[in-house]
Amino acid sequence: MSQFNPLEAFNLPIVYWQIIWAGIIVAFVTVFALFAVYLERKISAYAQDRMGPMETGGWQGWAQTIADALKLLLKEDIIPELADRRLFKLAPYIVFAGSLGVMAVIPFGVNLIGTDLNIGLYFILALSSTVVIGILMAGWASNNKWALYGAMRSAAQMVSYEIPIGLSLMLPVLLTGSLSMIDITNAQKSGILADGYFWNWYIFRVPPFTLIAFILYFWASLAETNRTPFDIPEAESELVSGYHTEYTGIRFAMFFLAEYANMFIVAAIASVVFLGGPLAPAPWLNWIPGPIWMLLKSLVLVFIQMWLRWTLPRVRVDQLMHICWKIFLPLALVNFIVIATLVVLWQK
Amino acid sequence: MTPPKEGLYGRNILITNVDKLFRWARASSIWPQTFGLACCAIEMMAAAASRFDLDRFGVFMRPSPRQSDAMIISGTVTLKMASRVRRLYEQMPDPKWVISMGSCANSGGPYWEGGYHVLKGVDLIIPVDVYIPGCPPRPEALIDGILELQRIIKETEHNRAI
Amino acid sequence: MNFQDIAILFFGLLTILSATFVTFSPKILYSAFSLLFTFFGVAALYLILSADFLAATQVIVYVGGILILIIFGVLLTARITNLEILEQTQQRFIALLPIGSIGLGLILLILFTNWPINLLPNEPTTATIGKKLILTYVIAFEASSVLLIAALIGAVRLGRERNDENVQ
Amino acid sequence: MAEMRTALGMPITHQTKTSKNPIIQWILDVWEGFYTVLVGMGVTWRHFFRKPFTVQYPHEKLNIPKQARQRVHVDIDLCGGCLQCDKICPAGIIKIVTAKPVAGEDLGVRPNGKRRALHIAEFTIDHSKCLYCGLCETVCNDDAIYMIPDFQYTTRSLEQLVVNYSRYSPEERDRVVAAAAAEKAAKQASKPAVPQTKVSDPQPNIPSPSVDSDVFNEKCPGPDGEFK
Repeated sequence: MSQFNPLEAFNLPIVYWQIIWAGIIVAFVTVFALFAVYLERKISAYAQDRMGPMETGGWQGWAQTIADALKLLLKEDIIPELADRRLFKLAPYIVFAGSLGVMAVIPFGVNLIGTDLNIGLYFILALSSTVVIGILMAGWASNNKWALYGAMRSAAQMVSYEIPIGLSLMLPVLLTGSLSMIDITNAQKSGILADGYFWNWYIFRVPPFTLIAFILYFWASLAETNRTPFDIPEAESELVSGYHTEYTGIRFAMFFLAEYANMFIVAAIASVVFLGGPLAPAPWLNWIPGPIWMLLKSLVLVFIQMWLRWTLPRVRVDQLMHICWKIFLPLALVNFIVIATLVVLWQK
Repeated sequence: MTPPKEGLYGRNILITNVDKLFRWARASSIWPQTFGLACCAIEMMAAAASRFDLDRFGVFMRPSPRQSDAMIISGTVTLKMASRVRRLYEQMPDPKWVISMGSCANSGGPYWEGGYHVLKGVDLIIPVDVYIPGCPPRPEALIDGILELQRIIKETEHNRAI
Repeated sequence: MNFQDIAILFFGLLTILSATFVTFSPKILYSAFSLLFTFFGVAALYLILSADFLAATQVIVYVGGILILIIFGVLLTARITNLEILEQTQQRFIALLPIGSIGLGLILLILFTNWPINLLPNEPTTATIGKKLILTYVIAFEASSVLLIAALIGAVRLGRERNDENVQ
Repeated sequence: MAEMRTALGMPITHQTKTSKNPIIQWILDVWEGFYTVLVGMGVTWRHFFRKPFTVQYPHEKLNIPKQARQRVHVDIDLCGGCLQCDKICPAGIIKIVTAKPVAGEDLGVRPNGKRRALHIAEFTIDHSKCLYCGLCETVCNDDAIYMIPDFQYTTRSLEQLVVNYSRYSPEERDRVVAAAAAEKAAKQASKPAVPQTKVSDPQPNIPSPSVDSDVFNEKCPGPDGEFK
């Protein structure tokens, strides 16, 4: 288990550590986005019996997304004449800031976290709701009907899906008795049978219910990140490309970055809350440090997101709302009530 | 007479190397618009699909002209469509390129003489970089055209509007 | 002047300035969007005053819920682009009376309250709030949930598809 | 779903269960939705490990079928200058200029054994307008014009697509054409005037025997409704 505490190791005041961590996170998100776009293109290619990027940079086209990013930075920056200039410029930053802010409370190791807020999970739910404002701003400011439709759909979808997400995330909170991400991680070390094994993770803790909660969270998080099968805000065949139709070059790159950062964030939350985050699946695997487990688990979930994207068709708006309000919400509520009852009985 | 802006600093190691990197980036990620006009568009789709896979060259279709670098004029440009083609071209951010695919886009094709409704070559309204002959061209011919466009981007000293 | 004071000044200024912008902005959409900064400023002030749960609730309820509803309302309103809000007041002297009295009351409150100088240690408040809500203030808590249920039922009743037979 | 499969003669792999109790029906529906997503993911999973279908074009090439019509090619040595291809071309993109040899000039024998009767002073094809119908190939008497499976001739300018297949340079062409015209003029001058009027008199009443060429050379109305 990685018991390395960087604060004690370098004897730094906490503010410096947080500034350094912020820099690390920005760099990580950028590199991750480049990698994830490449991964997505390869996965989409192999799902369709294609090859994906092959030529750029030599072996398997590894430099493809680097070239893409560089090119996007060099493109002309267009602001449409009838757009609302101020809001148009502000929107990508708000979307990106909302995504980045959440990264502050995600633990990469048992001690490797930006800041261990005692309301960690609640903070995540709160901050991720600000992304909607940025999207609405982008959609309105573009002065384009596709962008506005995309923004409205996106907002409606994200606001609806926050409820099943919140309810399913409350299950581990009930079992732990704390909202702090570190506490939730540590509570998954021990529990049933032997300590330190993977069956202590919350996904396996109360067999059917936590598993259902995990699946609900995962599906709802697809809607939260606007990915297929819930990508109706960016539906290429109906709305040109949704709320970022009018964005070019670097501003578009920021939306792209935020989208892939969001993918990582929902995967990271799921892996911390349900899959033990930085914990190894068995005690004899403890020599592999926590951040690697954390990244591995998140990447597997990101892979499943992409796998789903290239499997399923897009749902309609009414189907989307039907799934949220008539299937996910009742399931999540029943789950929540059952677990709450169990916790109360357990404590007595 | 003022010297051209790009000639101000002459050729030096820093500028040329950075310029080379930029040209490599631009040539390696050409994102065309999802924009098809007629039968050539079917071949364009075939080129993007599994058998020929344009994604191997970093070419993948963007739905919005704001996010695309190239425009593949795939098919007959009627006089009615010409204004839209021009408009879509103007909506793309610089630097931008145009690939004219097939006889109709090149010069009006079979309608070059008697067609009362067809634009006699798309280069009458927008600057074309690469002409791909064929009616319609094979997907390989389109890939060939894209490779030619990559060569153009890499050869040009300074691309439009850096 | 330590880090905390700077933060309080910064977020206080942010809150007040953006709130002023909300009031005086000629465009209704700019007002709606600058509410975002007001809410965030208030949340940050809560956070500095070690009310972390309240801060997160402020963001989740006001930004994630109410602000989005306001923006939705604004966006769905027809002919919003060229709407001009009437800025000059009509009946100044009548308006001055309640505003003046409230302002005076607030100023008096600020001046004559004995403010504790020592800030409380940064303690988690979530558990305390939860216990108080469930034990001490359970009636108020339940009453508010009943109110919300009533509002939900009303909304469903209003939004339901109307049959012509049922209307009469 | 099941009815469609039976109608198509496909085996029914999955039968939707139904129940009269709405709550059980709801649970069944949720389960079916979840289960079918898993089935779909299984299909995608199998595709991940399938060998890619892609032909990596610049490095490896597909065999192009023999009858593929990709590019018009002219074997100018075989061409006899009969103008059939020019007359039948629907797009009218073949331009052939022929000239009779002057007296005493021998043009030799073509590779197919026939005598060469004409100078092919110019044989220009505008590939940018070609519609690859293959009619020229069909009508050619000497198999001189045919389609080849070559498609890699992307260019940067339209002028490069206008190809002159003739072996004559522009100067030679002008010389040959001028010589032929001069000889024709000389012949006409030397001939008596009587046979000419004989031929020209009945002409307006007799329809032209070469109907084909007229049909193909007919002009369409231009944009302003006039015949060009």
